[in-house]
Amino acid sequence: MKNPQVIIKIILYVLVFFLMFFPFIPLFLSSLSFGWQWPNILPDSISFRAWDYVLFSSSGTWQAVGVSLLIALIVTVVNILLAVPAANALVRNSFRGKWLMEAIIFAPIIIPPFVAVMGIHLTFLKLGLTETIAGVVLAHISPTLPYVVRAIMISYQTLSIDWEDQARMLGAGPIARFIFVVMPHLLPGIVAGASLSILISLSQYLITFIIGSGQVVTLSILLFPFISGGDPAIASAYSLLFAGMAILTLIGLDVLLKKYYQQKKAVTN
Amino acid sequence: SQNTDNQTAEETEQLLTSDWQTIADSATGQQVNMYMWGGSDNINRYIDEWVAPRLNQEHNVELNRVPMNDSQDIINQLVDEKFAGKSSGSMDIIWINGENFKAAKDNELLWGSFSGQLPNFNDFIDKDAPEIAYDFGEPVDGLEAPWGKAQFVFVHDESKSPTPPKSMDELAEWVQENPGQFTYPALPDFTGSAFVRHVLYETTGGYEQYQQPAASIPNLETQLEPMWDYLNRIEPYLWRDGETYPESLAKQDQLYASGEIGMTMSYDPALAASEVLKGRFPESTRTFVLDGGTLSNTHFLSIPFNSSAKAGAMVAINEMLSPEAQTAKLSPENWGDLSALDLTLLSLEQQDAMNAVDLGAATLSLTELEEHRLPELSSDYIEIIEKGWLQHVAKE
Amino acid sequence: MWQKNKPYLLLLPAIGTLVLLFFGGLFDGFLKSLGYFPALGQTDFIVTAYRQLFSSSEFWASFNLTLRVALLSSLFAAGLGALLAISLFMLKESTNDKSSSIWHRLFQLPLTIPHLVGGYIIVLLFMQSGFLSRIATNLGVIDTIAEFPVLVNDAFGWGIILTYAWKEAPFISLMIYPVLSRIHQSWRDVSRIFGANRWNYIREIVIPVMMPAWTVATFIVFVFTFSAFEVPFLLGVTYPSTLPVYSYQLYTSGTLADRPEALAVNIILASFTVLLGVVVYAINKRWNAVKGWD
Amino acid sequence: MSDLRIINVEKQYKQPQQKDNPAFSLQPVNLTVHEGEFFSLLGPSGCGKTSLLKLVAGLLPPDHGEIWVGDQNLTRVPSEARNFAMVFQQSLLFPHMTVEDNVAFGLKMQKVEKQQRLKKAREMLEHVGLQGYGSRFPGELSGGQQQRVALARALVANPRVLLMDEPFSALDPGLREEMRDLLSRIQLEFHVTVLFVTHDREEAFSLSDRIAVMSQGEILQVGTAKELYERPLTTKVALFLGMKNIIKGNVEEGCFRSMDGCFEFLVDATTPHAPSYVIVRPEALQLVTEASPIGEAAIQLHGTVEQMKFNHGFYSVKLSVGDSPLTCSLSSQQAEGFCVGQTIVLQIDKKDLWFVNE
Amino acid sequence: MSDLRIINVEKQYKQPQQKDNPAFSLQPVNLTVHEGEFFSLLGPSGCGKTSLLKLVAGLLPPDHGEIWVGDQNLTRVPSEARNFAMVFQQSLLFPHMTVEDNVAFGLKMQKVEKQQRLKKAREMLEHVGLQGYGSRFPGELSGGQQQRVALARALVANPRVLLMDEPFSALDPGLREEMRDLLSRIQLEFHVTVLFVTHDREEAFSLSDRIAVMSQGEILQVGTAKELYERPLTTKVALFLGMKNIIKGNVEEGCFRSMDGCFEFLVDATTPHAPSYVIVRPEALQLVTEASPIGEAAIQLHGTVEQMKFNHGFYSVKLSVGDSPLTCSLSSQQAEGFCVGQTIVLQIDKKDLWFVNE
Ligand SMILES: Nc1ncnc2c1ncn2[C@@H]1O[C@H](COP(=O)(O)OP(=O)(O)OP(=O)(O)O)[C@@H](O)[C@H]1O
Ligand SMILES: Nc1ncnc2c1ncn2[C@@H]1O[C@H](COP(=O)(O)OP(=O)(O)OP(=O)(O)O)[C@@H](O)[C@H]1O
Ligand SMILES: [Mg+2]
Ligand SMILES: [Mg+2]
Repeated sequence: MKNPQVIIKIILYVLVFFLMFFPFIPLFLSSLSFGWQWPNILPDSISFRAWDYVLFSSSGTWQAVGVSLLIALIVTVVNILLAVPAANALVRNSFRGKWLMEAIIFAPIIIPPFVAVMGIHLTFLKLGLTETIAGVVLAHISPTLPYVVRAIMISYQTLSIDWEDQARMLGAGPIARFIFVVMPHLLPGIVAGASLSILISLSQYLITFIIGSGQVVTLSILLFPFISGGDPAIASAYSLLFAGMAILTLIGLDVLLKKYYQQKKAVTN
Repeated sequence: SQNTDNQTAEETEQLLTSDWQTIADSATGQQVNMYMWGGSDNINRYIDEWVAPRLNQEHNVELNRVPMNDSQDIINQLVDEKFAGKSSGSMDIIWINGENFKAAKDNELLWGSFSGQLPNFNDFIDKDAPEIAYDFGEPVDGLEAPWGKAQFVFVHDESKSPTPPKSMDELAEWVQENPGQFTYPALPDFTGSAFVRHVLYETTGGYEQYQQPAASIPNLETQLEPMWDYLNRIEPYLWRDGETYPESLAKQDQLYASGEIGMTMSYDPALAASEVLKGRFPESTRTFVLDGGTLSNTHFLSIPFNSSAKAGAMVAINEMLSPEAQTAKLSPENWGDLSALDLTLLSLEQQDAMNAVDLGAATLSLTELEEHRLPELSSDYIEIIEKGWLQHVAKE
Repeated sequence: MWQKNKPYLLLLPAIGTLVLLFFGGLFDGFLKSLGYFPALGQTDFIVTAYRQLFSSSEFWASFNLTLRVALLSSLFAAGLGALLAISLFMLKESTNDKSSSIWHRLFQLPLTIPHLVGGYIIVLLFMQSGFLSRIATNLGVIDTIAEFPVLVNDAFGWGIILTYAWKEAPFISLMIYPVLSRIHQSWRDVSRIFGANRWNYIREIVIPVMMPAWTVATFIVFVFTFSAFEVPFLLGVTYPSTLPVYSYQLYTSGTLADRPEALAVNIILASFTVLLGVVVYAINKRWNAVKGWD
Repeated sequence: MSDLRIINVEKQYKQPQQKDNPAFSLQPVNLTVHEGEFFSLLGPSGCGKTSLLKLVAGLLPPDHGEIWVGDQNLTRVPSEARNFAMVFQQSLLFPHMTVEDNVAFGLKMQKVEKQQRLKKAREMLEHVGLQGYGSRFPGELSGGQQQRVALARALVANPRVLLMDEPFSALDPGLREEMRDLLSRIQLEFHVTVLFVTHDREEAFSLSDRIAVMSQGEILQVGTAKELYERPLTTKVALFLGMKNIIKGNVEEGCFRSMDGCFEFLVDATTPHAPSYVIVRPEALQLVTEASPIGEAAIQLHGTVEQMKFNHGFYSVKLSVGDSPLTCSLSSQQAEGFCVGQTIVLQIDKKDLWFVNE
Repeated sequence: MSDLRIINVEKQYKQPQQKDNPAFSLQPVNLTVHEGEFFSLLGPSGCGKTSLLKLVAGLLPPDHGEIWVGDQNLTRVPSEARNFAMVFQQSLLFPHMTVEDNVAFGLKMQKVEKQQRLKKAREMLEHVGLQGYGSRFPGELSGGQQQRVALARALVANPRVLLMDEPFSALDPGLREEMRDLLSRIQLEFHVTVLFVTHDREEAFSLSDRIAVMSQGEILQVGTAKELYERPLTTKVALFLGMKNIIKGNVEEGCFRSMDGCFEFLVDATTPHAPSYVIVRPEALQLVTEASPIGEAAIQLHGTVEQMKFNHGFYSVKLSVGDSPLTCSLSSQQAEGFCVGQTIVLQIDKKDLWFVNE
């Protein structure tokens, strides 16, 4: 009885080490390296040059972080506003052409978004949407929306219509029902969708570049020239910063959600 | 900003004729976007921390560097803007040369003949020098102003190869003696392509014959054969048996930096020194040129047709051509890029300041470089060579 | 009236946005791939771009590479992801404590790493002069750099494959884990009662049950890798390049003349993924319908 | 008087996905539930009980028909404005609100001021025996306690009609009985009109003033428990109420003759000639002993004991009378004398026989 | 003879998360289930029925004690090798296998060749009335059909013992009865030893040869249905069996006197002096009418009718006799004469009284 559990644990420890921990070692070392000849496992000496450049010079890192997060945030808010009613319709109703609607909403998972972006680029240019945050936000919607809809649909699926019926029977109108019954239930799904949406938005290079045309500088735009053959120390430092930003944002969301529930409990107690 | 958007075509045309003071005045308060490759912290820092503050202080022009992954993207974007009829774009200064310049010029993406308006251009630059008047064989026509010069050098590790080859034949021998230690970036990489052009010059009898359009050479195909032969001859001894080539010079530099290969190359003669300074390249890194000379070219700054801050761009470019800016740029600590100025036109102090820059042990002296300079050939050859390389070398 | 149209009204914002931004773009691209550039005075439809592509060996080389890379990455990710999910599931079954959820979170870490960074990590690890090669040398496994296999920027695409296997395995496990956790706790008991040992249990119950979700997840990874740009751009070779990179190269070649071809590549890419999607959807739908599992 | 009147209410669901089973339709329903009455809808699963309840609640729009309470037509009034209350099978407490807040929710929707609604909620919790539980969360209660909270929540806003959809079927049997008692008590106390849905005969019998038996979207019979049990209108009702001895036969020439010919007795001349069924309640079958008096109108039957099951003090004895199986109840005392295979003589009073045509 | 013997089996769960309720422990259990016997474990929820069943099945390791079948000690044999079968509350069919494959699963694990195991599976499906359903998936069956498949799956491998854990409690009442009949029939047919767990008295009574009543991890009494009903060893057993009239009192000087003093009658001299309870079965209370003979050993009681509920042909009448509530059963005929508030005279034979100490 005991044995298989130990084996599973060992497998997991090994996997965690090789998948989660090990890959970051060279990234970390490289960001601090000063001269790192093969086959030395550790750099010859340590230098904070890369970090200094990334964090403290006028490299625009912080601004880029701000722009990235701003875009991700707007995209996410827009997505949620679009996705909640859509998820409701898809889960709660069966109607003519439902499959088509689903196909339309989930198509961007299958069809790469840059295909559409390349197509629409010139139109955006004519409309003056290129080089603007608004344009980039619009471009980020199609690759992210399907995931948000999906996450919220899953939440909706577990929200039986009975709950809303119950609230109706207690005299709650449509708005009260949404606020008191639907919203609290959807929240975890919304947070899950938002996390995905933020993550995907942060990672976009190509469509940000095509639509932003260099004027909308997100972290991935800053990072890309370094990674694709610029200074490796700086590329590593940026990569760590980028990964850190993504992880922190997600952890932040998670903590906020937990806080929300805790507060609910605390207030009512 | 508002006032720049409302600039009429006439007003901007005036900039090409009016006096400098007027231009400087109308530049005041403008924000200038400079689109350039963003993968080097040195260059970025030079712009952000040396040029931009000075421009802001002295001319009240705000310089905003926009990082790009590839200059080709700049041209592509301009093509789109032109096609879409976007008349007030956000690119004010672009950093280009060679093919990109030709593409821009052919597509009429550049604003006009502005360089003659710049005081520093007029004062310190030898306008008639071929490397200034021509960009890869293409007449510059004042559409762009020279910013710096580059010369092709080979980079090697003195501790591994004390006597570097001095010609292509010697290089071939070296490669065969040191299998896996040499390679060049896959074309169309700029530096890789330059390396192949050296092979062209040396295996087909000198550079002079290529100073005319490619179309005027009747049997170019056969004439290029020796070049492909040479490249195919060394291929088996290249890094990874020549099955693949590094994607880019940067990747090749990484290989060199980590000791995977023993030789790399650069179109920037001071790059090696700067990399040593950063600790990336070993201390024993040195550069060398071929006895037959190496290619050199000039890189330029230009103003796109739809720039919204043309006056500001002119002021900024003028500033970047100042002897102080060029001297600072020469220093490997900042960038290590050769000056575009003609030394003889500078004052003695300015000359001294420039000569006093320590280029580092890895960099050849300015005179050594000067003595081994070959001109570039026009870009129609480059296209032929790049296509041919794919066909004759890479795919085989 | 409102009741009848309610779902449509609720869907309108999302559908409208996607139709405008996504399908509009797609359609726009499609027209342009046919050489329809009214602004340039071209209003005829011509299939030159497609004909050129289909007759160019470069395109086919690209296509083959893309297919191979996508196939191998999704298969590796699928294997690794299933291993992860099953281990987590077995752990949860046998311990019953909260630690399994911590494990679960831990394994989602690669998901949160942007692809660009993921690709770069693989470069640093697997370059011939990378971290692994250094370790191998220090362990005495290899002596020279050249002995380390070429896994990054290689023509086969190993670098890309490794990146996606690493990045997407947690995604696969995330997709199948909920299905596994729907496996009734008591099924293990049932199977034991009827004489199944642990291995029988995994083979007869766990794997078949997770199969549908697994195929969908694998398909999503396949499509994703098939149409991804960033990682192949960073970790690929110039020739052949994957289809998205090829399209990008054509798109940014600096002349509008190459645009139709670039967009044609996109359209082919999209059609291919949609076609695959339809097939997988059909298979899976039958699967689910038959089993009444969803 | 504010009776709840369901007038000709009708509902047809749209065609479901699967082609083979046709869409469910609820036949026109007419019912009046008197004020303060406890009225149950009893029927097998899927017969449309919940649908009817939802129609009454306004959660489903009817195709035809009207819902009235007293002299007010509620057909077009949305659910939230009807001032009905409903308790579902699952307690459906809002998990993110405390018990108190759950109970006070209806009052909150009626914009009752906070202090007051919490006060009322606490009072109501006391009524259902949950004083002191107000600040817990639903997740911290047992199933029975949750259902009590749901009941309190339904009652607190003083609803005109309380609708209940199998509220206890998810509970343990013991708990179920306890909750039934509680509900009986509370219903008397608050004098609330209750429309109760169940598929459990015991439950319906033990709680209701009147019962409507439903089957396949139709109301088959309405009446008190005793009426239904002793005078079912159709065999369907009889079957659903679990009656054992339903004997098929014919009435001919003033005489009922069962199909297998084993039963035959004279009936009233008024009984129409037709194929019909006679229902013999097991407890109406009396054991014939030497001592027992033979009723005048009694019919005697001879059977063989097939099976004897002890069940709560009684033996349920299965006999075969001719080819027909028949069940009767014997007390343990009476049963002691018998064992399987033995012959037994029973008699039944003619007035305990009940004829049904279909 | 291969009886199933449970010898001193004992199990203590580890301390659960919540501190306040202590960990459950199963007291040492000794039981013998004879070959071919239908044996039920009856007890309220949480009393440890499932735990005991899992101990027998080997799904839980016992702390002490042994499990034998015939002369084979199975205590250390893993579940998968015991050749037991089990049916759970939820049918727990594998949703990704057809019905046939589900049924054949056990045979597959025994490496029976494919043709043969499918043949056997089909045969077994026929036995449970599901011929032709073999190639469906469990999702396409109703709850009752699923449970039949689960039964078939359990029986097909010819198990030594069939363990059943409340297999019908998730089903509708009607279906439940049908399944019980099926199970009875099949058990006789296959002569399989069954250990059956339920919390439903009716179910246990109607199915079992013998029953063990459990409570809080302990076995209180083992016996046939009649034994348990008529002679419960403790009030706990009596309460759990749903007995109504349990009267607390004292035996003093050959005389039982209830706490409130309303009952008083002479008892055998052998009855020990002690606080004790007397249990009066409702059906043992006889209505005293002019006609009815007064038994010699009968005790007469005078009560007031409090409530009358009609239930399946009988009236369950609640009386108050002095301060004590008492319940009796009357036939409808008898009940017709009474209404709430009236006085009623009952008698009971002394031999129908049952004394219990605790
Ligand atoms: N929204 C709907 N659309 C189509 N058919 C439905 C819908 N809701 C219920 N039905 C069908 O209507 C019939 C009656 O359903 P209803 O829920 O009223 O039954 P019920 O008597 O409450 O059963 P149960 O005792 O199982 O709750 C069923 O056959 C069901 O399948
Ligand atoms: N794995 C476990 N760890 C700790 N306690 C447990 C465990 N399983 C069950 N228990 C506790 O043991 C007691 C008996 O559980 P068991 O499942 O045997 O009851 P049961 O009689 O089958 O009840 P039910 O009729 O509800 O199924 C319960 O109090 C339960 O909380
Ligand atoms: Mg219902
Ligand atoms: Mg149990």
